[in-house]
Amino acid sequence: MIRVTADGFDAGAEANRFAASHTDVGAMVTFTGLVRSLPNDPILALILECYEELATNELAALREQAISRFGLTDAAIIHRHGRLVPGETIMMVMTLAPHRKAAFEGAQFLMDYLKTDAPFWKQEETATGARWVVTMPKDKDARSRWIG
Amino acid sequence: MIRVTADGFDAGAEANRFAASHTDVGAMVTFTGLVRSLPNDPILALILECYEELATNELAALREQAISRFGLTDAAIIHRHGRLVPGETIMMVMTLAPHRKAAFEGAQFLMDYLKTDAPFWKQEETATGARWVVTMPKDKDARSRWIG
Amino acid sequence: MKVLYFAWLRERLNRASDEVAPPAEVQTLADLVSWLRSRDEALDYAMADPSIFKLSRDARIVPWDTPLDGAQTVAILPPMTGG
Amino acid sequence: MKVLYFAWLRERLNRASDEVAPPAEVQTLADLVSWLRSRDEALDYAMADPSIFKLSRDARIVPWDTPLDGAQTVAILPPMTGG
Repeated sequence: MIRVTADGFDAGAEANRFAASHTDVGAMVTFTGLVRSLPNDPILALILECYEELATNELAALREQAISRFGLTDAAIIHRHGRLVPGETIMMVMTLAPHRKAAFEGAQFLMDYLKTDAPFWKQEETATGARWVVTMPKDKDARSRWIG
Repeated sequence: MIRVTADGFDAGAEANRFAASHTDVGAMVTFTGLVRSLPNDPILALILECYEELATNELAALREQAISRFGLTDAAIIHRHGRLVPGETIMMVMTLAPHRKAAFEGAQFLMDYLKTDAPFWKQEETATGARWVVTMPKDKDARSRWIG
Repeated sequence: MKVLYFAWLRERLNRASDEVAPPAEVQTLADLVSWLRSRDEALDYAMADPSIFKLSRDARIVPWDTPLDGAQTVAILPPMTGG
Repeated sequence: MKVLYFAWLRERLNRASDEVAPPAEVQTLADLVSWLRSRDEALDYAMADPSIFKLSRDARIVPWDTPLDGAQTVAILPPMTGG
């Protein structure tokens, strides 16, 4: 399941539904990305811009790749766009597998690629204006470990 | 939070509560272990025996260790014992951290140790009787990667 | 052909898209980027380090040397920050 | 002192615990296991490969060479299969 949406979603309810959607699985891993506001660097909101058609296509391809590479029973990605306030869920990745190793690796793989290859752009809204979030070099490193 | 219990629990609701318990976190990882029944090797139930006092102590120590080692904001473990049927949630590990790497590694560390150092013993109830689940050598290997 | 701009690239250009008709010698996406830059100083300046951008062709990310081959929509994508 | 047995070890011995009073020369948990095995053929047989077992002392897992040191409860733990 791939969902690119401007609407909020209930991460716990999604995880329960996903777990219940398959029998003969032993392991589920979820990753949830949350809007964070630090006391010494507070933000009012996170604004996510998205190229929706491309996001849907790339996330679907990424999901297929993770399923076949790690032998997952299933994988799902939900990603929001629009304006989100601190504490809100930005996105969620879920994997189901017979064993925990595949479930963990599949979820990490999805996150690493999603960070660099999914067409979303974050802007932080602060008291003094808005600023674009810059890619972390560590995100490129994280992704490169899956190559070859 | 550590909970060793004979009662069922709602994994999604627990995850939502855990995520909402802290601000200034960006990443949550959950691992959920589910009772699995394979078509070619069906089980009626999984019966978990537990040394409850020791489990509570060891899981609490493990949680502290994971928090300090990976710089987690928080970690939680819920583990059931008693008789569980296929599809039920056996246990759940949750981690909250500023960034995804720590959240993933903390959850994997907790799972690897929990598999070999938490006093729970699984018995599979099948149509022809009950059998004790045997430790997988791969579980020992998984744990050893965190040493040194 | 439609060209889409996103995030800070969109802001710098003050528009989200262009409708263009590149000449026949523009064969690949890389050619298209060069041609667009030659016609637009703001774009040329914004793409001073082209290596940080990815390109999409009809809503799929593709390598820069991919032929245009009748593409309807090309997007120029600044470094992504999803997740 | 109470000694607890779990899972298949408990089943093989047909009991979950023993109340014992080891002699003074039993100093460590390892000594206790040797002493218990010397008095109980079923336990001796079940623990033929002692390396697979862990031991706990007053509800904490400790190394085999830990002194008993007034322990109230010792448990002999077959390989765990939680998670």
